[in-house]
Amino acid sequence: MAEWTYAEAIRQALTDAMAEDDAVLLLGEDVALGGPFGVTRGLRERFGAGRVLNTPISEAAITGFAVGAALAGRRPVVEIMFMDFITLALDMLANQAAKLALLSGFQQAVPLVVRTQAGIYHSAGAQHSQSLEAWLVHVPGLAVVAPGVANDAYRAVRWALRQPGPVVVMEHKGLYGRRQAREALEWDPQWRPGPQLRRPGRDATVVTYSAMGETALAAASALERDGISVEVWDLLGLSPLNLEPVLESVRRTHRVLIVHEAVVTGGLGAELAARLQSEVFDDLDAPIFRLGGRPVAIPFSPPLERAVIPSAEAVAEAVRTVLA
Amino acid sequence: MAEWTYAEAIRQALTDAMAEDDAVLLLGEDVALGGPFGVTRGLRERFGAGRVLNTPISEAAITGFAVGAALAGRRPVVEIMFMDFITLALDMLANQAAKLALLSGFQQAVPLVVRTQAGIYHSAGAQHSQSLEAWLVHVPGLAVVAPGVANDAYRAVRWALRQPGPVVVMEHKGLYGRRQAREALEWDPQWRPGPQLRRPGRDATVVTYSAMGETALAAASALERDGISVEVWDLLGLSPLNLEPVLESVRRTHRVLIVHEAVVTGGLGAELAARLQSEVFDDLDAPIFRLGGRPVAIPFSPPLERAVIPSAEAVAEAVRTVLA
Amino acid sequence: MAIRVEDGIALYRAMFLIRRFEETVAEWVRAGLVPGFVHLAIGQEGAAVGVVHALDGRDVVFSGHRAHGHLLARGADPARVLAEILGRAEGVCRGLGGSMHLVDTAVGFWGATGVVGGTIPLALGAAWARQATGGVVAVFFGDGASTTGIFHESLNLASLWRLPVLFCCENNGYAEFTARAEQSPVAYARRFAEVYGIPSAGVDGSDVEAVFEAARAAVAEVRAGGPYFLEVEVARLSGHYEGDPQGYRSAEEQARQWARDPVRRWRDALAERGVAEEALAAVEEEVARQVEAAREQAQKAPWPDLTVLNHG
Amino acid sequence: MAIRVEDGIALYRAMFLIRRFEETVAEWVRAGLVPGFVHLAIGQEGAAVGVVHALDGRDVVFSGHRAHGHLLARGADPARVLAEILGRAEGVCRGLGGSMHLVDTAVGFWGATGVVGGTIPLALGAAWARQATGGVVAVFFGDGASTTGIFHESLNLASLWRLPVLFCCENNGYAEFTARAEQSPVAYARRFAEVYGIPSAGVDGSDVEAVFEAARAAVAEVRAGGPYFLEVEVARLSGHYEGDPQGYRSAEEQARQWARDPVRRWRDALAERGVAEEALAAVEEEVARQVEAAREQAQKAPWPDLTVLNHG
Ligand SMILES: Cc1ncc(C[n+]2csc(CCOP(=O)(O)OP(=O)(O)O)c2C)c(N)n1
Ligand SMILES: Cc1ncc(C[n+]2csc(CCOP(=O)(O)OP(=O)(O)O)c2C)c(N)n1
Ligand SMILES: [Mg+2]
Ligand SMILES: [Mg+2]
Repeated sequence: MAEWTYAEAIRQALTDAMAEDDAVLLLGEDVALGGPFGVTRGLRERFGAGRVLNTPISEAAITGFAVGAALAGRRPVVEIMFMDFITLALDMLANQAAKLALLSGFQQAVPLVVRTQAGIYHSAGAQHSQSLEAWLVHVPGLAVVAPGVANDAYRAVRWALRQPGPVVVMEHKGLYGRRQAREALEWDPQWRPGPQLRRPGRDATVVTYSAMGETALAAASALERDGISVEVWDLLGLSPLNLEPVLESVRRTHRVLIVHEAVVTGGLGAELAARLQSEVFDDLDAPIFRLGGRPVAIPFSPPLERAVIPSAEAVAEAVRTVLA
Repeated sequence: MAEWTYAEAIRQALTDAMAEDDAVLLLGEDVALGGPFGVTRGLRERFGAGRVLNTPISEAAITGFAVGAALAGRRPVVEIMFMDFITLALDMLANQAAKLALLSGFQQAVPLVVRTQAGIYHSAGAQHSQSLEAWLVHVPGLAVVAPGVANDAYRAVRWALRQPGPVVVMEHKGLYGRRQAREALEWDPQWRPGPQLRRPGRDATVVTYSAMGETALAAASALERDGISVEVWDLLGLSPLNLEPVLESVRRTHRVLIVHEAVVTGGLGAELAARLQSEVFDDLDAPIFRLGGRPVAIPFSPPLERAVIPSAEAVAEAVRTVLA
Repeated sequence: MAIRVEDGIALYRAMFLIRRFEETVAEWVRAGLVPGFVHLAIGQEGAAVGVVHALDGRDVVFSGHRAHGHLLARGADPARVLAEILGRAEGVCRGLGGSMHLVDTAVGFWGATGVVGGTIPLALGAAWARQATGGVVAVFFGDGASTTGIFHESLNLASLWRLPVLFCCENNGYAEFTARAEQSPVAYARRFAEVYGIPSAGVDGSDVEAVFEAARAAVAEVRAGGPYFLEVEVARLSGHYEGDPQGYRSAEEQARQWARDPVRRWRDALAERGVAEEALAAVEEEVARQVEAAREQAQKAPWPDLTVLNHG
Repeated sequence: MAIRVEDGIALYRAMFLIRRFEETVAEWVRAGLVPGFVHLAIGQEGAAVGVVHALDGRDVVFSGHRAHGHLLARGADPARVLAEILGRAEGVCRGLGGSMHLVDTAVGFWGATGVVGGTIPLALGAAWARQATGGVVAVFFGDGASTTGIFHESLNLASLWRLPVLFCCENNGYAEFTARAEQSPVAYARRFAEVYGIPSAGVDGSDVEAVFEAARAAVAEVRAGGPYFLEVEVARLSGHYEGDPQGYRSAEEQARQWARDPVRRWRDALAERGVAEEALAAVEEEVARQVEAAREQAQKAPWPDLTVLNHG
């Protein structure tokens, strides 16, 4: 079976959506040239400058522009080059895009997709490495997906482009080059970005998403050698959050570890822990454990950078703690 | 004993700090005229236009200006008129103010105070009513305080103006007119914005902050008539979060309700629940319950506005659920 | 007379409607009936009516926090706008938006906002998407908006992509309680448009005919391709918000401003041009009746039910 | 000769140092030794040196993502800057900042940033706070920054409050891979300053002497009170980031740009003005030795220990 990378999957999803639906357009800084990671490469050539718009460095205005185009029935995909710069677009996202449907008494809809990439990778530094999904999940009216593998990335983008309201697709710069066997491309309208079982297990449930999925799997493999069987769930959809399959898992394992790259305090793991303890209180044999980024600005130096987010070893150790 | 309002307490704290320390300055839209709630009234007359700066509608630039002045050793207090507009200043707050100390290898410090007001009050509408503290708490390097009563507001502002790094003081527009017996004004350098016991109780611990403190107390009074004794804690300091006294309370009551005005999903209540279950897992007799804002843009119409945040009745009902 | 008498009377009717409407809102604010923050267009009717009457059914309008006049000029039902301002279920936004968040897509009014400058880029995207329709997108904002970053980012984009946007700055010399000179050394926001090569004009908002003519010329330029910046110099005859004690400006200044009342000025002009007093009085009476009916309807309108929130 | 020979040689030394430094970084990037995104100043040395040499010890400098040259021109130790770029404990920021976040307060360099436009308002606040010192705050940014909202908000504030800020736009005609014309209809960022009444000038960045003279005049104006906008037109001789394949511009264009190499041009000018070849070669040799020593020191420097994170 053919393989594709995470970046190729996203490019293919954009290509397929643009080919099917004239309303879809892309805009962002350097998207015509593929952007810093080449994700949109070739789309300007294929779909023309009228549908792939290179923009100035104006994150707020281009996001607002996309909101206006969405109000007019288009399906804009605006790229915020680094998730750290979502700060600059947040007024448009949180105060305009997410609210207009309700504020208009549902006269309006904002079918907008924001693509952005997060995460630590090769010392991009404190202003180019953050994972800020917790901010977005706290905004009613915004949906958020964070694919961890290529096939999910394809489906997540296609799904985002069918939603009635704004969706943020949070990619991970460290995943763009990751390969996966390519699944059949048929778009299934029933598909929802719910939790994906990455590895079944018996002793504990690890809940994670985005690039930490790989870290969790590496930890699970290492633990297996010691006879510890860990079940790994990749959330994929962060908002809305469907936890049903995860709850079932916890009802079997009775122990939970949550892992993400974002800073622990106020991170999505807090929401997950709060919900899980509320839903499966009686099934828990140990406190839910959260593992995430240290509460510091992300340092540049490679050994420090590696140290501020969870390693496979740290995940394994946390699993042992949860099992103790 | 004399009374003062929450707004007066903040004004007094600013006055005292400005009188003591020439480095303190205020800036913001219409601060020279007191702002929309009159909080800074009279300060321009007293301290002059050189220390009370009226600014244009440029939330990002004035916050960045304040960061630069702080780097130069001043202690700016920048007012973001409504917390909803913190969206516009978030790049300066999260990517600059909060990070510069670490990024400079601790050559620099940013002793900046941001005052802003949040919350629902008399139908200010979806873009003038939000409580967005969860975003700020997720930013390492930012401190956040959210006083619920006048005396705490005084101390919180004084405390903020002594910190080495940036602090956001989150006020509540519905509290400005609230009166409280005025405590002695001596500034105690040992003081920290930790959890305040508002009402002792036996059967359950309610953890809250800002204007929801009043709602929780109202609920506690109502429950008392049914023989239910509720302990109410007002957090005051949201970041860093010192939960010690709350943990002790939970070890006695075994039951917890968290109440805030912000949207539940991804709200500070998630962090609180996650920490509490982790710290006092064995002491809990029931799942921790979170009560907060509905996941919608805040509607304008008064009956709807009232319905999207917790009422005293809803708090009382939630306590009953936690006790069931 | 530059415009026909019927058109002149239509302009008067539209302005008088806004004035009466806003006076109703002011009266209700004083009576404690209106929730939230309310920013009235009293004194700025010439801008709203002059510009909006230069648009047609293909066109779309956005506005900011001082939007009642723009929406009424566009032809919305005053009863439903009043109902919205009261937060009632019959409001144009079912009571969910309120005074600062008015929308009525049926009359091509795509939204107002409480965040200064917040709708400016939306107008750009809408204009881009609707280029094939020949429609213009007009966006109203105040002089204060010209100190926001989003305003400048938007001017650049509109010029760069030659978008059919009509920027309408209602320059009333104040942002809240602070005069323009304390906010910017640039007295006229249209100076910024000039840098981008966006054609622009300034016009006296107390002369609705001049505004209308200027707006017609502007709209023609936009339809021919590319943005235009029209700055209407108006007098804010009410406070920043209704209830503002206006301690920051003298009674004399406020009185002087009333000489720039566009409604009174246009009435006088029409009379001078031979329109009979009875004709004007008839218009006024008709509008008064319309507003009276709207008041009753709005006040009787039910509160929205909580279930409306689940729609989305 | 407009400037003295010693000064001319000092300018050359400073430019040559930046060039050699950046060539080292480029070499290391190719060898995979440098973490993160690296934006080189090759071709832009005339701007950095010409402007910074017009400042003195009272003054403060801020910069953006392409900051190595500014910091070196300010007199930072090349070994510690290289160490920072490698993420080592001896780096100016102890390895915490990296190429895009350089700070060295000892030489009056208060910060660079990876967010385009991000330091511009910081410069304003610093300038306000330091007014009594007679110091100027200079802030460097690219032409791309002129499309950000924060740039415009900052110009307004600087003009309104007459802040002693020297805005230094290094206009290299590109933001990343996209030419200026595709980003803004306004070719020169100084046009925006003009609207605010901020005095401004444009100068050819390939002529360091011209930059130095323009900057001296600019600094004098700022010290006399109020902001100044200096736009230095430079050629970016490297890619946007080191490793950029530059498929978006032709080999011919790249070759043509080298005619604007400020280092070579100033060397030729000095030779023409009678500076002996040996004197120039001596400077070059000395700088080469300095950079060689810095390389060794930086590469030997230890990695930072995790405990450094707990300092705050
Ligand atoms: C981003 C933002 N900052 C501050 C405010 C508070 N505010 C509401 S109206 C206003 C003044 C606006 O002035 P202008 O744009 O001239 O409009 P006008 O009220 O004069 O019609 C301000 C500062 C806001 N609504 N949005
Ligand atoms: C706010 C923001 N948006 C996007 C980027 C990505 N980016 C980095 S450099 C750059 C181009 C900057 O161009 P310019 O200001 O002209 O500086 P130059 O690189 O030409 O020196 C962009 C878009 C960024 N760093 N910050
Ligand atoms: Mg105004
Ligand atoms: Mg450039």
